Amino acid sequence: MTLGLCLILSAALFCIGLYGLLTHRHAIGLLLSLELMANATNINLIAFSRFRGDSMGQVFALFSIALTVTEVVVGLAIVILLHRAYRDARVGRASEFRH
Amino acid sequence: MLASPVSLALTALLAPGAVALLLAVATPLRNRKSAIVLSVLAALSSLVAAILLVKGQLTPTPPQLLTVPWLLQGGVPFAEIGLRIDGISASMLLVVTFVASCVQIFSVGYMHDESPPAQGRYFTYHSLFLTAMNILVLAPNLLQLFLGWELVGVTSYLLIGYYYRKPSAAKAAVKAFWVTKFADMGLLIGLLVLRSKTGSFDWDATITPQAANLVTLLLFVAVMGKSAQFPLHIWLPDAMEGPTPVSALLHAATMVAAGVFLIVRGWPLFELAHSTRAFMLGLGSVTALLAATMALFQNDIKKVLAYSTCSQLGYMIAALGAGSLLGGFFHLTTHAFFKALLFLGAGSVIHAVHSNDLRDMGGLARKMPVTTLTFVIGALSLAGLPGLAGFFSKDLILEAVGEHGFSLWLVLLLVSAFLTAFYMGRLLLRVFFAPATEKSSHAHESGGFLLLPLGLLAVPALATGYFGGMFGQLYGTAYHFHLGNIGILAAGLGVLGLLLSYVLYRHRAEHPALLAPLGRLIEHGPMDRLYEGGFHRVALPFAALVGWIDRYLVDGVMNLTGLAFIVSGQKIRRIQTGIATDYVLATVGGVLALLLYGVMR
Amino acid sequence: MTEHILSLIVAAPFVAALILLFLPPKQLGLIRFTAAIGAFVSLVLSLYVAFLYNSQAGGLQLAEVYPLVPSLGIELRLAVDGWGVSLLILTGVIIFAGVLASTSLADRAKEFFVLLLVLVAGVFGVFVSQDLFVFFLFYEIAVLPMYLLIGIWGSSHKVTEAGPLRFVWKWFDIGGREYAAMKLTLMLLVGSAFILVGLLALYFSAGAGTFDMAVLAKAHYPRSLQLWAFVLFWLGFGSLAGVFPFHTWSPDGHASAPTAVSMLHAGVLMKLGAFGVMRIGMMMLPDGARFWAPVVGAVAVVNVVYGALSALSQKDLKYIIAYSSVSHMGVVMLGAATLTQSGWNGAIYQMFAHGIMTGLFFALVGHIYERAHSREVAKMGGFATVMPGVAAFFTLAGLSSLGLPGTAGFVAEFLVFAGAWQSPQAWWSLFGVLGAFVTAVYVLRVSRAVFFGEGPSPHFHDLRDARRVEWAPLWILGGTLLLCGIWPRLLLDFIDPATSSYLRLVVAVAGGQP
Amino acid sequence: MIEQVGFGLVAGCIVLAALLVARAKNAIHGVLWLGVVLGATAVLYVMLRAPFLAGIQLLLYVGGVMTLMILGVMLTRHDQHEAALERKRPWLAGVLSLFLLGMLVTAIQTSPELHASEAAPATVKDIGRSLLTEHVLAFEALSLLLLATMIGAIVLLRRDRPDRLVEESR
Repeated sequence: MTLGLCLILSAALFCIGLYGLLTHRHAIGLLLSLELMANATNINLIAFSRFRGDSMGQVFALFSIALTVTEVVVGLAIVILLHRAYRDARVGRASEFRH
Repeated sequence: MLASPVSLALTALLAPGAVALLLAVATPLRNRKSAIVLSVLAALSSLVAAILLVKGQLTPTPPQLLTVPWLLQGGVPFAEIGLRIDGISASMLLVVTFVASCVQIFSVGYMHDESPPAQGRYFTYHSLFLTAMNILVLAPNLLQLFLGWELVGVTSYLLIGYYYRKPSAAKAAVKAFWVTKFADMGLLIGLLVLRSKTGSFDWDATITPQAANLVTLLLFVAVMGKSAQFPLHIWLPDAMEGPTPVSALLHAATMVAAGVFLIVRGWPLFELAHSTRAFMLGLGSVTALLAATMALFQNDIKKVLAYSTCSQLGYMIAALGAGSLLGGFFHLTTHAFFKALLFLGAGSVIHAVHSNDLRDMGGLARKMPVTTLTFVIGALSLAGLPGLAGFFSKDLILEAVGEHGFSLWLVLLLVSAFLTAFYMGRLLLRVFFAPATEKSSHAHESGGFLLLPLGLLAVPALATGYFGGMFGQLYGTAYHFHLGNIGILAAGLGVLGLLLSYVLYRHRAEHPALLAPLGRLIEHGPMDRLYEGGFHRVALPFAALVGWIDRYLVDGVMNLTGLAFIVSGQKIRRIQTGIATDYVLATVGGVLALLLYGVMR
Repeated sequence: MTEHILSLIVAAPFVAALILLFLPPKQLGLIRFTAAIGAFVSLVLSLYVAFLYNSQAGGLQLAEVYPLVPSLGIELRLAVDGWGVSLLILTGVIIFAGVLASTSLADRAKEFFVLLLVLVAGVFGVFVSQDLFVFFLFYEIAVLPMYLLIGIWGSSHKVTEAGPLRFVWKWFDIGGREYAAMKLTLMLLVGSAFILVGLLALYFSAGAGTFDMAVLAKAHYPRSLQLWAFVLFWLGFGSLAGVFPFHTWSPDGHASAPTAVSMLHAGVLMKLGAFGVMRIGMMMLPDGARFWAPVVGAVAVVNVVYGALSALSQKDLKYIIAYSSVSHMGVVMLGAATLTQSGWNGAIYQMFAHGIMTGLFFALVGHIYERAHSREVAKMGGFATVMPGVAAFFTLAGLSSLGLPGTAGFVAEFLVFAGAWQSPQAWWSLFGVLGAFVTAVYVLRVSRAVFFGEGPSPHFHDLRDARRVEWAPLWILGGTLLLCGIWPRLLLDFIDPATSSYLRLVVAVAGGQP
Repeated sequence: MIEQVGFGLVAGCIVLAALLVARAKNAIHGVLWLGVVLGATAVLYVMLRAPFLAGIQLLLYVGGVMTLMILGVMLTRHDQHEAALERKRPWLAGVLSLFLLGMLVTAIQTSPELHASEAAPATVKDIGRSLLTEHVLAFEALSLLLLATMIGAIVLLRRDRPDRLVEESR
């Protein structure tokens, strides 16, 4: 187990998340993909913390997790609001905001 | 003790100037009789100053100069203004102030029926005119002369348009300004050329003959406009729409003569410019003849005199063209007196008859003896009857033109001399000696304000001829009168003209059958139609075309540019789908492109 | 006080605007009075600057420096030169006259005067800024309020559809005041964008880390940069100066704008453009100026003649005056392009003369429009009977516009033509003189059509001459016009030394004509 | 050796589950597979000597976020069809993602390798100290953020907001 492998794993996870982000239409799907990407960054942080012997990475990861949680909360709230407004949580519908 | 020349000249300049300013600013003063009093007083004080100046100049003195830098260029004076007092300016100042004083006094009576504000306006313009004319006369260089030149042009515009409610007067005022302003472009460019060739605006700077020809030709274009030379004479007859005293002062005696004065002043330049002078001689002679012919066919008393003015100015120009400085200026002086006299006489007649038309007049000799007497003096002086002022000055011109042998120009001038006597004879007969008409039967002699100037002007109209020596002295050239063949011929032609007119027009107003076709040809004013046609058919449509191009092409292209942005904006707006994933896609694409760019580097 | 006089002069209108903000909008009299006081203080301060300025010594005087953004070298660097002095006086006179001329304005007067005063503060700022960045900042402050001033208080009129580009019409409300305001603002902002690019190019190319104009003017820029950057400044500032073909905002803008705004815009703002071309474009980039001068001059000649001819063809009184501004600004640019002492003196003098003259014109036209409710020349006639004073001042303005000696217009045009004659392209002055003649044609034609003839038709029952305070702007502007025409050294004594020192920057490097 | 095999297993688990999340057709399935990813990541944390983070990961993510997600899905689901996660332009997204992955892997491969440090792993005590000394400002800011999030979520989802009432009564 090397830093390189961890980083590649993280990169793979990030790219999968990105793929999901680009393909999904449903807000829930988007949130899921975002979680994947956030997780990828956390893996990076922890890996660096391990290989540099620096606890800072863990502290950062901690913050990051907390932030992700808030993001999920607000994101879900918006999803529910959207659903209430349009009876549908597909983000394409919300594009009528632009008019 | 005599005041210094400079302070006298300043008095002549500033007295009317101050009055003009005061009247322009202080409406209450302008709207009362005070305007008249102030204006006439200013004119009289100018006159007194001018007389004293001339008196001082009779003993030979070097020219006095007083200049102040007016424009700067890099810390050094670029142009100066000030005063130049010498024989020429002093004598011209005398002529101007004398005629102006007479005219203003005459106007007191003539404009009596106008409302007080209108009179105030009238006299304000007069003071302004006198200031401008004095600026012109006392100019130390051509630039200041140009300043005065333009200013008298404006006062002419204002005074012709004095009866601004009359559309014809308004039109005439504008026309006069346009024509003279058109010609003034020559003067302005001439000044620039002069400045670039000599480094100053002085007329006595050293200059090559070639450059002198160019400069003087350009200056002469302006002279043609201001002094109503063919083919730019068309504004002068129309200018008769102004009040008659105005015609007497501006459009007969002084302002139109400013062109001649310009040449007199710029003589050091003109003397070198042989080509220009040849042109002047020819044009002056042609104008003299053409205008005299036109004068014959006018039925408006003022228009007869207007064309006569054109014709006489032609004489002066021809004299200067022939190289006779004194001839030109002497005729300017005598002409100023007798033509002002004639116009004021005409004014007196018009005041009495309430008409300008010769056909409404007649039999006024009995009813208006003083007017008649003075008018006859003026007319005979103009006709060149031996012994009167006009004879001497005209003789001087003809002698000068004939000096180099018998030429076409001399013939033209002699024919004009004949015609002058002829049409003046007709005028005299129709106005004073023909049977009275309905309108003229109620006429009666004018009052003192009108008659006094007539009397004052009649004296020099009679006697200026005998002061040729004095003018010669003021000019520094010798003057000896001697009656040569040409003089006798001219006098004979004048008498012949008078006699012929007596024969032809004693009993009838119409022109004889022989002259009628010529009259019809001239009456319609082909020149006028040419200019108006040119303005309405060429200039205005061209301007309209330019305006159209600006509105619909240039501005159209601007609007089209705007439209292009609007349309492309509406197209590009589609990119903003409002779908979050699309933005993510764009972001990722952008980040990747940047990364790629970084890797490639 | 004297050491802060320049900050004061910029601050005075701002302060007046601030005070106005807190006044109750219903109290029209109080609002007008406050605005007039603000404008009057500006005028007095600008005259005081002229009094303090030592024209013998020349150069930049009364300097003040306050750091703004030290990291970028941006400073509030105020100082005034001879040009600045004359243009400050112009601005002071115009704003005072402009405020007095809009005393009849009642609709949202408070906001109107606030915007007007803010605009003027910007103008003052431009004329005293010696820091390029602050210069640009003030320039924008001066330009932007115009959008609101025209869009809200302006007037609309009909422009008929015609021409090959007719189809464009349906997209715009052409002739509407919103259209005019939008057009003006957009065209000027595009110009500003050009200026900004040029300005940054100077800043980075000089590499001095400062926007100080004196330092930037001394820096040496590569020739290639000079060539393109000059074009940016010329077109950028030129769009405000009405350089052909970017003048088309001017007729619509000036025709739609309310009186005071027209006065200020044509009278002062257009000068900012020409001032920018000379002060920034030509002085900072002498190589560019010398390279492009023939083009600048040729375009200016087009402006002069084309503007005058367009004015001749107009039927709307305000359009005629607006086009005359285009023509006269051409004279300014022509003077600038000559790169001669006389030409530059004339250009600055023409800025002043045209500013005063066109201010007078717009004040008069505003009065006529207000009383006649029409701007169509063809309908008018005989107005001199009922408004002799207005007629007299109109004649005066007209005479100045056609360059009559004794009015400021003559001095300016004469200097410019003389400068053009000294420049390599002497033929410019021929067209300049021709333009002055065409001006005479249209000015007198209009004046005859409007004022002369039988009394006005009964259709115009509301006509009357100026009254009480309405006289003030006319007398102030007319008097200035005459005063500076009769004794031009009142201003030339300021302008000439500044021109000498600036021209040395441009031409000395060339080793060319003096 | 065993470490390598363990890492391989965990990594494979993570990637596989992540792919299933990204390709999930049903929201509930997606959430559940995300749970697998997060759980596996927790295992990875343990292997990276960050047991505290692993615990947090499990508590917060698997315990909190997952629950929230499932609740959210259920709240917004009305029928099977709508819960289906539609997809679009999979090819473009795939290419872009692979491209990014390629670039990242290249970058990682070309970077100098860092060997595992032998320093003692951070304890909870270390982390706590660090949080309350060095990063106390960020920590407090974070707590504020959490508070704001809480309030925000409540406000957003409240049904009886005054303006909403007016709107609905119309």
